Amino acid sequence: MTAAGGYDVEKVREDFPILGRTMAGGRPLVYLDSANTSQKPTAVVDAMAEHYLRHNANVARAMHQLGAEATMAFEGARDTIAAFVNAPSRDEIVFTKNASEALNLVANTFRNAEGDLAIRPGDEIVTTELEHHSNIVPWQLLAQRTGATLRWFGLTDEGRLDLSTIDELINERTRIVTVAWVSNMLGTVNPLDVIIARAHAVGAIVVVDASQAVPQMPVDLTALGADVVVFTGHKMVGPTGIGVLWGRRSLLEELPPFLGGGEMIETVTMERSTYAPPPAKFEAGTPPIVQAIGLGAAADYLTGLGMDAVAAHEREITAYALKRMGEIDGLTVVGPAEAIERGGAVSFTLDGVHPHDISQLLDSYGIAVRAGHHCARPAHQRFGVQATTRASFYLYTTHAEIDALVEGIVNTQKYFKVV
Amino acid sequence: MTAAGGYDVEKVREDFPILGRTMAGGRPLVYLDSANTSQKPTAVVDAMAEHYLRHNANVARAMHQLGAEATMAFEGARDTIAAFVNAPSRDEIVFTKNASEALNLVANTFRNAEGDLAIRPGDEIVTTELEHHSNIVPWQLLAQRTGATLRWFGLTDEGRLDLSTIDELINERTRIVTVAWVSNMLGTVNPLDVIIARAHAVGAIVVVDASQAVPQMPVDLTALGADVVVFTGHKMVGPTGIGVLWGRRSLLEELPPFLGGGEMIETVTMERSTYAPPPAKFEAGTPPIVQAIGLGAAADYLTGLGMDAVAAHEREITAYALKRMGEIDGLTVVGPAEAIERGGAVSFTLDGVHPHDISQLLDSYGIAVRAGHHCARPAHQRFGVQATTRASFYLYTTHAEIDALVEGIVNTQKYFKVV
Amino acid sequence: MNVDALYQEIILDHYKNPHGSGLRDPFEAEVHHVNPTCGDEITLRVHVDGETVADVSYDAEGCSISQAAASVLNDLVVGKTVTEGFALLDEFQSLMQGRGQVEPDEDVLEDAIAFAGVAQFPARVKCALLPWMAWKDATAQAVAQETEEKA
Amino acid sequence: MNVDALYQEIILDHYKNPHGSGLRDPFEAEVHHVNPTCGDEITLRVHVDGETVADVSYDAEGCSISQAAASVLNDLVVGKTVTEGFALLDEFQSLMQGRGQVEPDEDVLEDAIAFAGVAQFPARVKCALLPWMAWKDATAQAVAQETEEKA
Ligand SMILES: Cc1ncc(COP(=O)(O)O)c(C=O)c1O
Ligand SMILES: Cc1ncc(COP(=O)(O)O)c(C=O)c1O
Repeated sequence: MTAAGGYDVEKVREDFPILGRTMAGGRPLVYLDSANTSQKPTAVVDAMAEHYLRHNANVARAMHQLGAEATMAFEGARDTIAAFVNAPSRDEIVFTKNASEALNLVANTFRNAEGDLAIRPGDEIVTTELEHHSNIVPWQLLAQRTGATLRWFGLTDEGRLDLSTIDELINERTRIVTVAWVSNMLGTVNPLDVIIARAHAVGAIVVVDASQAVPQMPVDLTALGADVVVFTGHKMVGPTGIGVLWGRRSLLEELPPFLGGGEMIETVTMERSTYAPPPAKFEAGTPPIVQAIGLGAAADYLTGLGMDAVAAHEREITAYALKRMGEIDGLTVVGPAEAIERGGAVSFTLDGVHPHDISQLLDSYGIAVRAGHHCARPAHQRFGVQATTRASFYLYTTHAEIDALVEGIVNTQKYFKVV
Repeated sequence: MTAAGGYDVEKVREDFPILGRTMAGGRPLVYLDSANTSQKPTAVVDAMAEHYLRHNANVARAMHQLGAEATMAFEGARDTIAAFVNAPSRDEIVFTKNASEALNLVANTFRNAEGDLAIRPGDEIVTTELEHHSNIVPWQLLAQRTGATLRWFGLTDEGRLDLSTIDELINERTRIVTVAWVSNMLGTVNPLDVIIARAHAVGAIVVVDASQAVPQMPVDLTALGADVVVFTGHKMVGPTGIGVLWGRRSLLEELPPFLGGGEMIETVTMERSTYAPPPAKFEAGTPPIVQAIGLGAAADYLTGLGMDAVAAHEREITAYALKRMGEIDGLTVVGPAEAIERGGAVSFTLDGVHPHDISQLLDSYGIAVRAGHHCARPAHQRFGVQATTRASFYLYTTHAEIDALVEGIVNTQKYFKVV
Repeated sequence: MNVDALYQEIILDHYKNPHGSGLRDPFEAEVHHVNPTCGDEITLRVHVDGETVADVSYDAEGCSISQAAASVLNDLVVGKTVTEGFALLDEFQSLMQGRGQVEPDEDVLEDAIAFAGVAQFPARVKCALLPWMAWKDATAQAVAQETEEKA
Repeated sequence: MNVDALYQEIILDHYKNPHGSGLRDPFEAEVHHVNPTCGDEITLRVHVDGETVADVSYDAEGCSISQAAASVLNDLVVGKTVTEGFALLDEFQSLMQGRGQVEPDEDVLEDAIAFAGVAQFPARVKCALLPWMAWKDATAQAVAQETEEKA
């Protein structure tokens, strides 16, 4: 079976041994939880194992041959990631432990910024109601701690940003606008161009949470024109323990350091310290060396498939899922019902069955989905639901898996006697 | 060859494939840079690869079978680490990305603490002159940002803490005392009991940087009685991308959150959020899941050898190294010259040859050591040197490797014509 | 791991027809507990009269397991003494944390024995315990308050 | 990776007898540069007279490579015009970053051709560039200052 974009999904699945697993009751695994974390191809896992067993050393600090090998691999991964998202400069790529840390890094450094960048009472920070908690809580903390005001875009009934008030919401008091590129719950792809244009018109900094975007679509940060973009390794066939912060160089230079210590310094005396230029300035301590190398291998893997092909597959499989799920009585998709400006996460409710019970039943059929608020409780509140069940797809998802999901949902309804 | 403590070093070396590597010029690798980062046994690397390829899922959030497997493995690692250092409770173990983040977590949460824990102008924070930058810079930032004063223990000529002024240095104004258990540069093992007793007598919190201690010696946190202890995975045969913060539960409960988002919450609305109890409170975002599992495997590996045996080997090999290095004319050890209350890092200078040039020459013989300030620039300043060369040993280091080092140093002297 | 062990008929019955649900007066303590992982919530009130748990009223949003657990809790502890209630909590908790190895005592736990199957599903144990933990918290507060008032 | 390629006789000679070391007056700009990885430091002064680099004086602590680089820098740029100096910097920098593939021009780089071997040791390239980067920084400042004074 060949995806619209041109790779053979069945062949690709062979790169992911876990997809061949048999679960309890002899059921083959149907993994539909990739928005939570993606599976990893052997190439990524092998690259890390090989590094640990053959080339392991600390980076930057070590000048011996192993140190040079490790540094070359680590800094090479930075080059790979910069190229993967077409960052203006590889020195604008900061490795963090995940996307959450990257977002907190920005909020936290603004909290400690002085001069022009300082956040003061009366300043406004704008986010949206569809954000992941990791793009809400850091800004709440920043607002609390600086006296600034947190404001947000509401959502339309279809699950899109309500842009009708954009000119009021983003105004001369606005210092930072932060928004997800793709929602992890609703699947919505947000119109970044409009938001960035307005934010820059009033002189605000734009932070983009691309955690669900970078895995799914070709990304060109140079073209995008945001000020900060973050994403996370484990959702893009990479390892856990690594995230990426891209920041415009001038901003990274101006912001104060985040974590202190290790290699982020220029010189240290007991009285005072000066700091290295970015990206080192924001990478205190021994970085996630091998995780960066794994992430580089993940980017290479994705590039091998072609991000256009990955995006085409995602679109196609999501459209099929929305169509098939739409046929189930009592099922309501929360979020855009059409595969237009939409990522591959489909959250839904089912009349008469609680999301946990749905996911439990599906799990008994070997189908892994997520139930709960998906770290997007405000978006759930907006739609008057406490929880949803979410099926999310990725480059290895097949039509047969969607069919299994639909059959599983129907069987769940029978089990709980709601049809 | 059997170590004093009872394991067979040659057999143990077979667990570390990298130790069999041949470097440039056909030289066998002599890895004497373990205080920088340790090598990894196959068991640790395999545990992580196996998890990625067979059990990978996100933790806590996922309720399906893979999620349960991943959560069990991750939380099992927390149990393993708690047991490894005999923590009073497994819920006091917070996973961070490295030791540096753990130290910054403490400094940063104190910076934002309110009420009793708030740091105010006039308050004092005490550190020492032998700390790693990661245990200096966070406290400088805290002091700058709160108006507190940073003070420090000086060093004796032998490289031990000068405790003569302890009663003045740690006084009623002292809020936090932070100290390395074992110095990564001088090798000094600090008398924590004396410091903890005095700090607690004045009501100060004690933070211990155990980054060089936990890899080398049996550690009993319940017996130690500090308030916070941090260490790092990659120095204890574990992976990069993971560190550990142990904190007394009451303190972790009182401190405000550090990073916001993901699973650190209890409930989130756009207006405000409440936070989960520790350890979750301090683990925002997807944690370093597989790195924690790898660290658990590392602790199991060390327990298999026996930490008493590891410590005995370290003592014995360090004593041998100090003796042999003492025979070299023009070589000066910076730090305690005897293997008493001393870890396995030996920093030295050589008359007439700069440390970089020493390490370069040694590298050409296949011997990996570190040259520079080892992230302990103040300690170097104290001894009037800008840099040193450091050889550091671990559970797999052999007498033959020490002999190779000594021969390498002598040949370096010949090369640079200083003897 | 057979889901039928989890979704016993008794549990589904309590889920469909929860006993004692709704918030009522009088009460000495009200608590709000959340399962942060999944978002299940319960607001629970306890009315203690002398030694007796006179009422447990609640408003719960959540899955079948947490809802049924609230209903069974109400059945079991209302009318018992506080001490008996805590003993039941202990009994229920050890059943839940027994990973399916603990044999429940029907004379003590009545309908709650149907939760034996939940113990085989570690991710769901929290669901079953949510109302019980809320009850524990509220009852402790109610008792503390009473003791204070006496003093 | 033969260390002999790195430690050329010329380099060791400059290391033992550095040319023009010590800080001198007059100067228009003084900078302090550090290699954070290893701690090598240099304080460097530039005296520009009209178009000419009249003096480069320095106090450097560091390894043979960084010390010798400062000495060779002094030899090369003192007496040249600022423009010629920057051209030499370019030439030296591309030699250093050439990973051993660039053939140095002895007529231009004189003793600095001995650094060709350094290019094969990526970790040491920073050592060789430390004084040059300091010189670049200081000269840019000195020139900027001169331009300002004129304006
Ligand atoms: C004593 C000490 N503290 C802290 C650290 C920092 O550890 P990490 O780089 O893993 O954050 C190190 C190691 O570099 C160390 O030796
Ligand atoms: C949109 C979005 N933002 C942020 C995050 C946080 O990523 P991480 O958990 O890797 O920090 C996620 C994933 O959980 C996400 O989906």
